[in-house]
Amino acid sequence: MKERINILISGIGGQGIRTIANLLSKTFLQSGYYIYSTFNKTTRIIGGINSVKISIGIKEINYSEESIDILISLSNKILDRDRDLVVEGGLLILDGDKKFEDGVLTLPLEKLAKGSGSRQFINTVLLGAIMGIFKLDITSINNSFLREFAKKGVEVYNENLKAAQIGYKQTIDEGYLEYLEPALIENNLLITGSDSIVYAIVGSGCQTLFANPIPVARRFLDLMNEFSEEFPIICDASESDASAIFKGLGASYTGVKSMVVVSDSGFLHLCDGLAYSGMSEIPIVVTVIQSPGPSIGMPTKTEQNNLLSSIFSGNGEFARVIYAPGTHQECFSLTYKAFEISSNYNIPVIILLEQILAETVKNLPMFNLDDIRRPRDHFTRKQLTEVKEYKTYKVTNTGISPRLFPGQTDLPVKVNTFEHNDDGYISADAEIRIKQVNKRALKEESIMNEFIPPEFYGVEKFDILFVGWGASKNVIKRVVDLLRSEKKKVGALLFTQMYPINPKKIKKYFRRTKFIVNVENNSSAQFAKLLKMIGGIEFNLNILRYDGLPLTPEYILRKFKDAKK
Amino acid sequence: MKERINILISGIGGQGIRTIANLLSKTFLQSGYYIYSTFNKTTRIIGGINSVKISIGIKEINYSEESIDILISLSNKILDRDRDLVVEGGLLILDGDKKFEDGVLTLPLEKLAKGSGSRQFINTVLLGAIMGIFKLDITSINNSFLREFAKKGVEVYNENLKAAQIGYKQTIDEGYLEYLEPALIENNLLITGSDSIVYAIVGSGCQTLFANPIPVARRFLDLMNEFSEEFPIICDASESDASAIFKGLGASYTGVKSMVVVSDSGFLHLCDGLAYSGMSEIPIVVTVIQSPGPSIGMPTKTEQNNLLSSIFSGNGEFARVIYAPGTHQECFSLTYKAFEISSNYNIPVIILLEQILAETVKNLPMFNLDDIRRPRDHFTRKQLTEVKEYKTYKVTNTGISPRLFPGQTDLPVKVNTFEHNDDGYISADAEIRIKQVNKRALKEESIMNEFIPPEFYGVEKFDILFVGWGASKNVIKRVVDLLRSEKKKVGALLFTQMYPINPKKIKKYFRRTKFIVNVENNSSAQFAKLLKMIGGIEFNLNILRYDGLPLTPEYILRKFKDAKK
Amino acid sequence: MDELNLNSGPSWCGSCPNYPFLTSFKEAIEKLHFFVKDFVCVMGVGNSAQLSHYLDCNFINVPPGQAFSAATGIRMANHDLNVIVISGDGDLLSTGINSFIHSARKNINITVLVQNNLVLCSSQGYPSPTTPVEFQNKFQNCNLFEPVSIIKIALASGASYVARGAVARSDHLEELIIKGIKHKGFSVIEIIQPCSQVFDFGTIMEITDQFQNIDDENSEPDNLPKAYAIAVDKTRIPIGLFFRSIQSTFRSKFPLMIDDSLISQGISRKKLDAYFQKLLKP
Amino acid sequence: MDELNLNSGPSWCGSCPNYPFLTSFKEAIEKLHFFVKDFVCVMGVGNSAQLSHYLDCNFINVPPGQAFSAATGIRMANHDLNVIVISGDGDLLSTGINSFIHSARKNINITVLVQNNLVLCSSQGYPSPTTPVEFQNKFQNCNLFEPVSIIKIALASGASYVARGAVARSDHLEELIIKGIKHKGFSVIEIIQPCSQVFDFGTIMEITDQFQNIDDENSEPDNLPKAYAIAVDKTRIPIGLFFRSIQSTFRSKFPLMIDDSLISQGISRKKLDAYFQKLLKP
Ligand SMILES: Cc1ncc(C[n+]2csc(CCOP(=O)(O)OP(=O)(O)O)c2C)c(N)n1
Ligand SMILES: Cc1ncc(C[n+]2csc(CCOP(=O)(O)OP(=O)(O)O)c2C)c(N)n1
Ligand code: SF4
Ligand code: SF4
Ligand SMILES: [Mg+2]
Ligand SMILES: [Mg+2]
Repeated sequence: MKERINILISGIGGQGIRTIANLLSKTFLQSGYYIYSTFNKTTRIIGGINSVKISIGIKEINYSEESIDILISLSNKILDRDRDLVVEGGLLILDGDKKFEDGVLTLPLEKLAKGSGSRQFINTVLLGAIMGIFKLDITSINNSFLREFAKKGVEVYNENLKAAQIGYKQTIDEGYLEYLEPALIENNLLITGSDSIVYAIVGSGCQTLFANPIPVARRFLDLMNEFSEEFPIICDASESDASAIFKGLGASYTGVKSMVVVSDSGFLHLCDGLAYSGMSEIPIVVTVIQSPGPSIGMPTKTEQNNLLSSIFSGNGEFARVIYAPGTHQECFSLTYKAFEISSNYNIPVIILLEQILAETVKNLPMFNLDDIRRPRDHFTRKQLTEVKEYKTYKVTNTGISPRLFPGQTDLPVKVNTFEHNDDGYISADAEIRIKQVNKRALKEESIMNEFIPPEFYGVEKFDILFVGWGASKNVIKRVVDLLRSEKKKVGALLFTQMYPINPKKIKKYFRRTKFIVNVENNSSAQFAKLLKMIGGIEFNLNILRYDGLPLTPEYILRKFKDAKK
Repeated sequence: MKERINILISGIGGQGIRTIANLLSKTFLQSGYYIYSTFNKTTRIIGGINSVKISIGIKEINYSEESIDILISLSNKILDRDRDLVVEGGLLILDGDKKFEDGVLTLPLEKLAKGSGSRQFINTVLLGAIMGIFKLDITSINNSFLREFAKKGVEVYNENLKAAQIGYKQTIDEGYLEYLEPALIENNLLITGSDSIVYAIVGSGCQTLFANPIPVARRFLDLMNEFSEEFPIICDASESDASAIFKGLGASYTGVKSMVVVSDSGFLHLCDGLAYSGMSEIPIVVTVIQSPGPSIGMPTKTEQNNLLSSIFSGNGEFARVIYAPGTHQECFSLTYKAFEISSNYNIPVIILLEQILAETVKNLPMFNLDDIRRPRDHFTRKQLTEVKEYKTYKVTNTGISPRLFPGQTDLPVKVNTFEHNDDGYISADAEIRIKQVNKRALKEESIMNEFIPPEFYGVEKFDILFVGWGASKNVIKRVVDLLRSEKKKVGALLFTQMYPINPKKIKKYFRRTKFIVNVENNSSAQFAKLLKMIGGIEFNLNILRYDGLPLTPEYILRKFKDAKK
Repeated sequence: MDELNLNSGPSWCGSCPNYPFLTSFKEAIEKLHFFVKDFVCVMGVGNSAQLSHYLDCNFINVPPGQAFSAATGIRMANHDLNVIVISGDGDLLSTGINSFIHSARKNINITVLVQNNLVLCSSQGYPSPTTPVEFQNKFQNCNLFEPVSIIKIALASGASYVARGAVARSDHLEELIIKGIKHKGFSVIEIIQPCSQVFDFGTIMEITDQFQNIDDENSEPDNLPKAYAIAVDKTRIPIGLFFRSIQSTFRSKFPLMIDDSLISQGISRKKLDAYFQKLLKP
Repeated sequence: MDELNLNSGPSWCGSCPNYPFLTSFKEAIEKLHFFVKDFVCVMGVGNSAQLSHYLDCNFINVPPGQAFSAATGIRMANHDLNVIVISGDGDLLSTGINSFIHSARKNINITVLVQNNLVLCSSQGYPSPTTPVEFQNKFQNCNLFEPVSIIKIALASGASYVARGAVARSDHLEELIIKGIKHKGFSVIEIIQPCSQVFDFGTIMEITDQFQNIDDENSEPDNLPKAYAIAVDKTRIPIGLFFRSIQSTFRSKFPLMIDDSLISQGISRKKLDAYFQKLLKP
């Protein structure tokens, strides 16, 4: 029996495929299925051809597949590429007189919509029809429709319900597809990677979010704005990426935690702030959403291309930590880790997100706030009442200078973008310089001990090792599973802490491995370069993808098998 | 006999040590000596304690030494550190009643100055006194004084001449120092590394210079402004570093060559432009002047700390070339090379300059314009009259798409920051993306063939290899000489092309070397990291300096001998 | 005009005000009798940047906020090109405002057309710095801030031609564009064209009803205080020429560039050789 | 006041106008009865940034142009702190002008003191965007551009308190600073203090002679057109309050922040738990 069904809905921007995708996902979730849904946009403007792929399953779904079980076109335009991906026994749904032939199901969607009152109901009719195909309970949509259409009034709600029912009747009695028994999961949310990060932001006690309102940051701004209605939070649509990080640094100087979100070349406008964080030792957490570059590139697509630039951008030398979450769950856990490390060490921490993970919708149990260790202030309440002297850049044996906040005591807090003495005053003295550089460098040593080792997946005694990072985690795991089913001895090493990497903690995996494969969603094998720099590791094969689309198990396997030929 | 004499003059900003240093250097040059003169500033503002060290010699001088032969303080304040560096038989000159005892010569500078009309003449009196010590011809200053004081009138000129003569008389009859026979060089200029670059800029036919008027870019702006009085050149003091590079890119789009100058964290504001140059394939040449970071750091000091950030900054992946000149002559030759490579390949090229080289004054024979190959346009005149169709991003087998300029023909030139098709129109298509990425990447292969190999210096059969880059070139050569004089088998490999590095061209030096020493003016051994990434090279010792001062032979030897103990 | 043609599929909503803008723009270019050789369009990133889809002329798309710098560089290097910046309200009022101010003050002879759709279209209709207070609410809880006036900023920057047009007044707009391009100096034309997705028909009509042509009352538009007085008047939306003055342009300050452009001159090797030799003279 | 003390050796010329500025500033702080707890100084890079050398209070030096953003972030997070930006003419009119405009429009309650020495002191006296035309000549051959007016930009940005003072009028300056800091909203005070190295004594006296106090003629300074009219008047250098208006500040738009600041509230774990649970409800 099938474990998952992949539905691809394509349409022209403005036809509301995002709305229908949302409603469908919610409905399937309520009916107890696992959900995994990704968008493929060519443009953010209402107008271009966009598509959404919703996978529903009876087990957790963690990655996108290329194959399509149900292909639906709202514009009746089907790309050849998509048609070729429809599996044996799959279904193609188009608008037209009702007919079912050679796997193509035409339904009078527009006609029925007009019959329900307006062409606009076409989405709802389709939703009903899909529910019918899956034999879901049509009444289960009542609640979600209520929420969706509440603002528009009871009439709109009723009309939509009716339209859904009309669609439902078209398909409920026929068995177009193999039946998929729901898993009956409960208490799950449908969230994107971005959502996970926002929950962790708020969970960590962070009270400010600054972002230039770029398209991919919309979700961060919108969700954080919702929180700000009930919590003391400021969510600022900043006038530029540079202003976003310096506002964040200003807030952080006062002791309020801060998150900054940027994407593509917007990252370049942050680097001044990163270097400043390095010098001033004001902590900051930044989420960088990657899309294909250079420059503006393809802002609606995905890539893993800011690894080396995240590590090395900024003038001069300073400690930083970089995480690249691989799953929705890790978006949550690495974000609160980011706040912890950033606050403890007074450094900038980057969450290197990929567009695909930022926007993919998935079901997940609600996060548990108890998992979060909220970072502590460096001075306890008691210490605050006792402290008599304060030096912002006090030289200590950990390199960490405890942070006091302006207004917290009677002692002034002095912070500088110039090199400074321990008091925070500008200095160009050679000896003071050496002390402060050494102090800052000292932090790097302790940070190295907090390295989160990569996850190993596969057989202990492997011949072939796949190495990957970030959002390709589950895709590579799937590849390992598939190759193991072919009796290959395969393992995978999946990184989420990208910098610094502790070479001692990874050496053992590479020592006697016969064939090491690097898998990256970029064109220059950035991670392979990094591992060579850090651990002298040489790869036998690079599997790279840089056409704007995410890695898939099929893509990796094809490239792997081509190379092994 | 001594080959060089090092004179250190210190004073408070505003006391005019820069003027006296200039006059002294010119006078010594005219008398036939070699000159090498460096400033050590703590602040750019008139007020902080600054010093200048002028070395004069009978052979070419290429590096700074720590030892001092003559130490002069205009404020009568001597730093202990400086005093300790005065050699046996050296001279310390202070203001006071005339006396010579234990190597300390006090001269009534202020009194004599006042006698000449004003306290302000103190510099000129001192100049005369130094000329007396070296037994230079006092009339040789007539010309330089004429130029220096021309604007202020003949009276000022005469008064200064008189003051110099008064100083001269104080010392001409005594033999305070060992005599240094001049070399009698002729037709030499006194120039800084910055000056060399500006001469090469203009020599290459570049007609625009854009720079935020940061202190270290002043010399670029001032000199280029001088050229603009006689040549069709626009020298723009830009409102920000970002605007500087985008103005440069605008000019370059029209076919006019362009140079942008930045320093310290200003580099971070360029990266958007670098990435844009990568995507748009509009060439640009950038000079980055390095000073200690992160952030503003110590803007008056020197460091080699933007190597990795120059290579990896920018979102996404694109070709670039990075040169780090090691001498004044290389400032010239690598700058015209930069224009050649940039124009031929339509890429950004970075000249990674160090503050110490940017500002050190040295004598040099005038440059020969015949050395310069001015880059050619991609279309010949004849082709221009014939071209019927133009695609900005035409896919070719070199990856280079020939450049046409707007207005040059009837064909439009379309350029984009988004990924694009070969016409220049925005595209998010996966296949087009792959073609354009591959096209751009192809350029990197040919560029690799133009790699300028490092200079080797020392014995062919060496046991110990020093590796260095940029402005430490001559310092390291001196270290090699000194160690060879101790019968050590030492060689040095001195890089000027920092990226890309062709691993094949450097392998042989590392193959059987017993002890490899990396020497850098930074705290994290950036070049060692790069060489490990590129060639798997491991170093036995890192000699690093990061107190804002330049590397010296003495410093390197001390660290080397400490480590070998 | 043939040179300006639709290149690829549409990327704007069918009812987007960019279409009438494009028509007015093309008409203006046609009436100016420009050939491909004669002009360059400089665009940033945003909905307006997608305009390049529809243009078959010299164009350059640059990252957000950098259009003014790029345009300035182009014009400095080759003043035989008419340089037209097509920017959005969001693009103008971001990072690029710095260069906008400085190019205005230097009176660089370029023309800036600001497609003010009162939102960040490309950020799915997020409020821009020009979104009227009553519509910001839709997106951002309770952060309701006074919109920035592009006209006021342009006047304060020293732009020598400052006008406002509207796609709903196409003939007038066309005329403003033509005059702006012909103006010798830095010219700015704000174009009111509310996004038809974010604002409903009624709202757009309401805005249109407030348009008031000022060309008669401001018939001698070289009076800066008057221009400001009109600009701060909130009882209406003034349309027309706020300010124009004939001032020396950037180029006029460079004796060597008054006639021939940089690119047409180049640097003479011979002259440079002589100059270098001269430097050696003591 | 004891809290503000000379820290390290002097870094300004002996005759630098920064010294009288510092005196006025300290007097103002003293008269406001501020303790260390009560205020933060935010500075960029430049001569004015060296001011931190002379301060023993909360301060933060940031890279060029970023002072307005940093100040905004500080104020958003902790509105119990009075936030005072001390900027230079060059610093203000560079990258940072974008944030200046946006913080002004949002009426963030901070005070901006612009030390306008009419040059870039820290670039060894290079002309700044405010250098009068007749002095630019000294440095840049023939690129003589109209200076930018900080007052005009401040007015156009929507600042709710706009004034100009001069170190040569110290009592008046002090008063303007005190009022500016007390003003509830975004306040800007341009301070004319020509660099004593670049401008000779005669020039400085000439400038001083042109000062004219506008406080009487503009006694009800809530009239924007009038403020502009005074600002564009080139027959004199108006000194005093150009504009002031009582508008709702940034904070007043956030019901949850009207009383207590972000930092004093924090995010209640319990409340958040409840909120998370609520999200699960279908
Ligand atoms: C580096 C970078 N900065 C910012 C953005 C986001 N961005 C692109 S265009 C734009 C706003 C454009 O607004 P406007 O100029 O009004 O154009 P519109 O789309 O409304 O026509 C923004 C915020 C981005 N994608 N990349
Ligand atoms: C990243 C960077 N950008 C720019 C500069 C140069 N810079 C520093 S301060 C400054 C101008 C400051 O001028 P102003 O604000 O008028 O201050 P002043 O020194 O005149 O008091 C400039 C151009 C720099 N050092 N680093
Ligand atoms: S959203 Fe508005 S501005 Fe954007 S394309 Fe559609 S109508 Fe035009
Ligand atoms: S140069 Fe001018 S502004 Fe700078 S410290 Fe000296 S007097 Fe002050
Ligand atoms: Mg807009
Ligand atoms: Mg200044």
